[in-house]
This record gives sequence, structure tokens and C-alpha cells, in this order.
Amino acid sequence: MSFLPYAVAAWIVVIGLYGVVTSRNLVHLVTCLAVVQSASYLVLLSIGYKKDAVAPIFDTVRVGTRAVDPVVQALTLADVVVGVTVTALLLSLAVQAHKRYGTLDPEKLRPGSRRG
Amino acid sequence: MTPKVRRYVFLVAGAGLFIYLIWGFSGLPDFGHYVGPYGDVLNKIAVPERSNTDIVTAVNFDYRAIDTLGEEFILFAAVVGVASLLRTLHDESSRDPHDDAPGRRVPETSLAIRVAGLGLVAPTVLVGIYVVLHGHQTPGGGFQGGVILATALLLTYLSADYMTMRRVGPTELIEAAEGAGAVGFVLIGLAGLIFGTTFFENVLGKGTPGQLDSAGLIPFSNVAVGLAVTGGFAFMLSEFLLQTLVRRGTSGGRKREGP
Amino acid sequence: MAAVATAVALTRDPLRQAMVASLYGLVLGVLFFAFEAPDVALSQTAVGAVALPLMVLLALAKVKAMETEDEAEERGE
Amino acid sequence: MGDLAPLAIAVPMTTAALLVGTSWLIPRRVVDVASLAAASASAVLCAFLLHEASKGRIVYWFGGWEPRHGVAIGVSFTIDQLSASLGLFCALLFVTAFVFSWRYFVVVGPLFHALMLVFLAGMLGFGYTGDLFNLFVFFELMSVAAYALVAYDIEEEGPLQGALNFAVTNTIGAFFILIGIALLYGRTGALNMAQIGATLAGHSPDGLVIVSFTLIAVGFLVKAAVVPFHFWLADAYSVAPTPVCLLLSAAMSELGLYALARVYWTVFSGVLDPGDPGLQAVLVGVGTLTALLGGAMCFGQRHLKRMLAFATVSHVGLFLIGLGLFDAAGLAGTALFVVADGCVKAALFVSVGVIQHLRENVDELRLRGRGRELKLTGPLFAICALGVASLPPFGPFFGKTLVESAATDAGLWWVSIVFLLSSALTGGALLRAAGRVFLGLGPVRDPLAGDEPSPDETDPELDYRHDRVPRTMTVPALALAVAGLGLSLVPGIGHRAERAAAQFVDRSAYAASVLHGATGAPPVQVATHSVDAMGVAVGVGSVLVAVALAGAALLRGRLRGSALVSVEDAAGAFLGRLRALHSGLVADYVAWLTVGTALLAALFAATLST
Repeated sequence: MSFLPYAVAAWIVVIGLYGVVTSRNLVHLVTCLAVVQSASYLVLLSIGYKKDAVAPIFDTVRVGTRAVDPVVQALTLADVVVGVTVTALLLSLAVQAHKRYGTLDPEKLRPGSRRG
Repeated sequence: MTPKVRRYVFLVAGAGLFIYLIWGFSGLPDFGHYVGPYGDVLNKIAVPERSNTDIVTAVNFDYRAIDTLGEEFILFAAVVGVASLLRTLHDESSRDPHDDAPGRRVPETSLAIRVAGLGLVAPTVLVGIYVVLHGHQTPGGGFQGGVILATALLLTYLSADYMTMRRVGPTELIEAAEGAGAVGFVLIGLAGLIFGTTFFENVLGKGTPGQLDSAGLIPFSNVAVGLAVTGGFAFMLSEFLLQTLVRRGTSGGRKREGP
Repeated sequence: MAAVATAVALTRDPLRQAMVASLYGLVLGVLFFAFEAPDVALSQTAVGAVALPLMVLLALAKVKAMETEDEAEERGE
Repeated sequence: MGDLAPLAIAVPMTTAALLVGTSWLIPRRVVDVASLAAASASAVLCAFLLHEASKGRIVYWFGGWEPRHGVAIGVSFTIDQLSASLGLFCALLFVTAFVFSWRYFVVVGPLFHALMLVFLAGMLGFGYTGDLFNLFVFFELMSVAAYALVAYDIEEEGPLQGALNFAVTNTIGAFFILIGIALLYGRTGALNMAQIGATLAGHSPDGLVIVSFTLIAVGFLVKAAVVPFHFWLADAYSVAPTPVCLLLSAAMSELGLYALARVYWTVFSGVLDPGDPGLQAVLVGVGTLTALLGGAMCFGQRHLKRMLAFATVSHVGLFLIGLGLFDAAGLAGTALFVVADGCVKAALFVSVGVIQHLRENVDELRLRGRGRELKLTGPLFAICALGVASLPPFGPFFGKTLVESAATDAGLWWVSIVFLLSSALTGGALLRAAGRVFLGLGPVRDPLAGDEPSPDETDPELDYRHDRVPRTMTVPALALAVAGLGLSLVPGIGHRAERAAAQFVDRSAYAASVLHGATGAPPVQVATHSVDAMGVAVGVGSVLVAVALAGAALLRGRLRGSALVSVEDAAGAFLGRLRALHSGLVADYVAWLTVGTALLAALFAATLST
């Protein structure tokens, strides 16, 4: 049981990459990439988690109470924002690709096949 | 590679990757039994030294503020990137906003829903501002509040129409907010350098933990980041919206491609 | 968790995928609350369950609009 | 003086934000001047930092949060001679890129300049930081700015595809780095590189350490474009605007390798022994593969920017061999090689930009003879091509020969052959292009360079004809060429590089100055390598082979009927098959990335675990 979150994270990485590799639609591909990234949130937070501990916020609890690791949370917070910005950039690339070539299928976007 | 070959190749390599990741993760301490010096030290010292009760915020805006600065500019770069990517091509003309953009079924929105939606905007904005301002005490801060505020702008759109949104948040203003937030955060860093000794050093009184005016510069950082995040997200979302209103002119578009 | 993520990756239709992804974002947010990470949970919910799927939907709306227009053009010409 | 460290990144960041925030107020020229001024200011700051760092390692704690009892609670910039030099190099490249873009774009808003400035800030932060997560943040900053810059020319055909492939593969690379960092944090509870290194040191490597090293290495190797993670590079470079190409090729790939070296020496060198033959074999092997494959692909291109892109790949392979020797001498040679080669390649990119500016084309075969009037660019291009072919005593030769002698000392004499082949192939391809474009030599068709229609025949950047080359383009090209070729002539440069490298690889001194405030002056006494007869022979040899290859390709019409034809047919078929692998499909690239990760993982697992 204690290993479950990490196994889930590893699974998410692989299944997300599988989605990317088999994708026939750029928007789909970008969402799959976001899934891959979400695995890192899970790993980071799982690492910092402690049993029977409170959140690292001491407005109502006393300082010195056993609390989970705040650093991983700060890192995850940064990671979430980074992830969403990259996703937004990729989505706008996909929209532009569609605007230009009329398709979201990467197979049809490759240099050789887009003419004619 | 054909799709089929690619899939098989990936399945083999992906299985390898999975096993390898598991091998790596198995070296971690058991889930729920983490002991690391960094977080524990911060949990101990942040409240007395920084008068900041939300340690995560203290980490983001003080101990590791430079990370947040970098991240702020990642957002900034993405926003500028989206702007440069989605800038209107010469052969596109903006659709008359009162025209129905195809695929958009919003115009039938009933009055009741509009009123309800607009009614939701005010509380959402208030919540967003509250979350930004109290980031140093309770969960929340510049990012979360900023995203909430940007979503409020979107709510305006969803319940009314795009023109209202343009009135609520014209693009230049959003861009200026994003720029101002980003500059503001750098200036907070510089304040430390000018009035103190190092970049991002706190130079304000720290107040009593738990009060709104505590934690020195952290609330100001929260506001700057909140501004930048609101601006950034609102810009990206409205830019995507604008896209649905732009159409290709009859002369251009993809006919340009190919020999 | 793993099941929802799998569902996101394997849903081929991007529109449906956006819905599943939104659900996934929400599930993650709830999980992070359980992990005693309210800050992250808040932003994950706002970003993963709302902002991101919204952007995907808008992108798809744009694509749809262009395709409808193309068909109209083809019929017209 | 160390206080200047944050300013070096704050100045470009602030300028970028101000430019965008006030975009509707200010005219184009103000944007040009302001960004050039910001980049120059950064360069001056970097020069001060280098001066300061040569006296001792600069450790700058943001917010004044100094470590307590060896536990770092804040983030530090840790600047030694090598990172300071690299920072200065990057800042100067940006100055030349801004000068070049002065007249380059017809219409350009503040967006391009803002992205460039953020890119600069990202690079500097990436080079200076002493914290692992901060490294990741600046890595992403650099990447995001680069994605947007590559796709900047949305009016044209190629960029989207190139930018998408670039962004997707590099995002996965960044993700791997983050997982690697998370693993290390889980083990050591630290993010500061010195502290992680100190905590890990002395233990024997287990699964977690090996996996996290692999993941971090893969992430940086994706950025550096090492085979088989290199596919995105040619797609991205061939479509990016020239000023961006220059930066990507001369600085960004190299920064990927720099980060690998930095993380290895500060974090892992205490647990994965630098003397470990397995570690060395894997990196040198991968580097060799990259150098040769990149060289072959470079010879098989007719699109000049793609040609330079594969030259970059090939040279990255050589750099990786230098780093993979895991000693100070190899590192010193690599550092010099990186700077010299970066400047020369940047000069070549600028020359291609000039051709493109005038002729609206970058296809070697179509440009045949159309560069005859370029009295300055032509010779410059040819001299730089000879420099790439490692003509003694110029800069690239000097760096290469130091790496070769370090490799020979380590018992890897055959590395010289790899260097010879790689230099000959890349130099030969460039000489062939120079002969065809500037002298009109050679046939109009070339099966080696591929007969299929080149995908981007239209001008990717400008839509009208210029008949004059603005000085803002020729001056940067000249300056870069002089800097790159002349680097070896700076007195004492070799010794300086070796001192810097010796400082770089000393993990315990690094940790002492970061965690306990010890002053970290670079060592004065180091073994100095110099150019030997063997090195000169290899250099001359590779120039001769390069000239022969270029000659054979250009004169092949007259060689018909000889035995060369069958050789050529075989080579053509081989190159065709290689080109087909570079399909432009992002799904293929991600599949290759996964395969590469799994293979590298298997190799490391087999060689490192005890």
C-alpha cells in the first residue's frame, strides 16, 4: 500500500506517453502531454507526505505540530503553472497549424504529405 | 515508422521505462514516512522569522522567491508567445462580433442565465482578491487568486458575450497588468538589493503572525504575482476566444501553401 | 486515479477528452487536499479542472469554426 | 561585486516586461535600442562577474538566506570561472543577434525582442544557479522562450511543425529532469546541488541514484540534441529566424551539456565515481554515435540551415565525448571548443542569413552560383568552413586537439579518428556548399544531398528582394568569425581554461564554499596541455579529407565511370535511408525518445549498479 502512489505515477507517465505516441490529433496530443506532466505533481506531493501530519499552515495550529513538507508543495505549485503555460503555448501552435493546413492530424502535417 | 511499428516499438520501450521508474521510486522512503531536513527546518523557522503562517507561500515568495520570479517569466514568455503566434494574419479579417461565430451556440443564452452568470462574477472576483491578499496566512496566494480572477473574466464572457468582456478587460489593459505584475515582482526583488543587502531580502516590518499586514514584503509579492497571473491567464484565454471570432479572408488562408 | 488518467489518454475524441481531463483535474485536486496540500489543491482545481479544459474547448471551437467555414466555402464555390 | 549577479538577469527581464507593457506607446527603433542596451548591460555585468569569479567562486544567497548548519534554506547563484565565462559568451551572442536583427525583419513588434530578452535571462540564470530546482525553472524559462521564438515567423510554412516537435520533445525532457530532481529530494531532503552532493557522497549507487541520474541526463541530452534525442533539432533550426538559430546553435545545446556536467560534478560525482569505466564508455559511445550520425546527415543536406543544424548535432557529439572523459583536461578542451565552435557556427548562420536576405533562398542547389557577387560573405563562409574542419591553429582546432590529447591520455586513442571524421564531414559539407553557392562549381543535381524537393523552397522570412547587405549584418558575422577563429591566439587561454576546469570538477571545494562559506579560488597549479604534433596532424588531416570530400562532391560529373560512382551510390542510398528516419513526425520522435531513455537506462543499470 505504501508504494501505491509511485506505481500510479509511473503508470500515468507511460500511459500519457502512449497517448502522445499514438495520437492522431494535436489537441489530443497536447492533453496527453498534460497528463504526463501531472505525474510529476503526484510524485512530488507523495514524497513530501507524512502520516498523521497537518498541512504546513500554522494559522490555527501551533508551530511545531508535525506537518507535511512545504517545499514539495511550493515546487508543485510552480510546476502546475509551468505546465499550464506550456500547454497553452502548444494549443496555440495547434490552432495555428490547423489554420494553415486545415488538419490537426500530425501524419498529414508532415512536410512530405502536406502538398497537393 | 508506420503507426503500427511505432506502437510496438513504444510498447517495448515504455514497458522498460515503467520498470525503470519503479526501480527508482523503490529507493524512496515509504509513502508517509518522509524525513527531510529542508522542509522541517522551514516549518520551524518561517513563522517566527517571517511572521508568515502559510509556509508554502513563504517558500514561494521568500526563501525560494527566485524560483517564482523565473516561473513568473515563464508565464510571461508563454503569454508573449501565444500573442505572437495568434496575432492576426494579414489575410484574416475580424468577424463582426454580433455575427454568430459558427460552432458557438451562446447567443441563445437566456436572460436568467446571464443575470445569474453576471451575478456570479462579483463574488468570484471578491474570492479571487481575498485569496491573493491572504496568501501569507491561509491557503492561496498570487497564483491561485490570479487564476480565479482570470476565470471570473471568462465567466463574464460565458454569461454575456465577447463584447462585454472586451469592455471589462481590453487587451491592452490585460497586457499592461501582466507587464506591471512581472515588473513589480522584479522591483520587489530589487528593493531588497537597494534597501537591504540582497535581492529579495525582506525590507519591511514583519508584523504579528496571522495579521493581514504581517509577513513584510510577501503580501506585496502576492499582489504582483496575482496581477501578472490574472493578466497572463486572462490574456491567453481571451486570445483563444478572439481566435474563434477571426476568420480567414476569402483571398487567403491555406491556399497559399504548396507550389 | 490511474483509471481516470488512462481514460484521458485513451479517449480519442478531443472534445470528450476535454471533459474527462476536467474530471481528472478535479480528482487530482481532491487527492491533493487529502495529501494536506491545500495550496496546490486550490491551484490544481482552478487550472486542471477549469482553465485548461476551457482552453482546449476554445481551441476546438476555433477549429470547428474553421472547418464549418471550409465546408460552406466548398459548397459556395 | 557579487551583488551584480541578480542584476544580470533582472535587467533583461525588466526590459522585456516594460517593452510588452508599453507596446502601444513606443516605436520600433526604441524597442531595438532598448533591447540592445539591455543585452549590452547584461554583457557588461557578466564581464564584471567573470572578473570577480576569477578571484574566487561567487556564492550569492537570494534574500540573504544563508545555510544553517550545512542545510541550505534559500537558493543560491554559484558562479565560478566556467559558468561566468559561459554567461559572458551567451550575453555577447545576444548582443550580436540584436545587432543582426536590426535590419532583418520587415515588420517586428516588441514581442520578438521581449522573448529574446527573456531567453537571455533564462540562459544566464540557468548557467549561474546553484540549486537543482532553480536550474529546472530556468531550463523551462529558456525552453518556453525558445519555443515561441522558433515559431515566431507564423507567416511561413515550416515553423509550426518545427516548433511543435521542439516543444513536445523538450517538454518531455524537462519532465524527466523534474522526476529526477524529485527522486533526489526524496532521498536527501535537499535541493541545493552542493548539499545533495554532500549527502550522497560516499554511498554506493543504488536504483534511485542511477534512475535519477539517467532521467536528468536524458532531459539535458534532449536539449543538447544527442542521438537519439536529436530529431527535433533540425526541424526547429531550419525554420527559426536566423538570429534565433544563431543562439540555439551556439548556446542552447551547449548549455544542455554544461548542465549535465555541472549536475554530474556537484551532485553525482561523489556517488558515481568519475573513474568508472562504464560511465565513461556510455557517454563517449553516445557522443561518438552522435558525432558520426550528425556528420553524415550534415553532408546529406542541401538546405543550408538544416546542414548547419546537423553540424551542430555532430559537434555536440564531440562535446559529449569531451565531457564523457570525466576529467579536468577533457572539460577544459571542451569549454574552449564550445566557445570557438559556437562563434564560428554563429558566423556561418549569419552568413546564411545574409544569403537568405539577398536571395530569398537557403537551398544549396538552387543557390548555385548565385552568391558570386558576395565578395565578403563568400570568403568568410569558406574560412569558417575551414575552421569547422579544424584548420590549425584556429579556435575550433585548439579546443579539439586538447580534448583529443586528454582522450589519448585516458587510453582512448581512437577518439582522434572520430574527431577527424566528424570535422571532415561537417567541414566538407560546408566547403561543398561554399563552392557551389559562391563559385558556381559542381552539378545542379546531387544525389548525396537528396533529390527530393526541399520542403521549404519559398523564402521563410522576407518577401521582397534586397540588393545591399546592411552593415548590421556583416559586422556581426565578421566579429563572430574573428572571435571564434582567433580564440586560440589569446595568450594563456589554455591555461585559464584548465584552471577553470580544475575548479569546476572539485566537488568538495564547491560544497565547502557553498555550504560553509569557504573562499573558492581556482587552483593556481594545474597540469597544462599544449598542442602536439599528433594534434596538428589530425587537424591537417581532417582539413584534407574535408577538401577531398567537397571536391569529390563538386567534381563528380568529371569522375563518372570511375570506381567512385558505386561508392557514391551506396553513400547516397545510405543517406537517403538516414533522412527517411528524420520523418518530421512528433510521434516518431517521442517514440525514439522513449527508446533512447530505455536503452540508456539499461546501459547505466548494467554498468553502474554493483
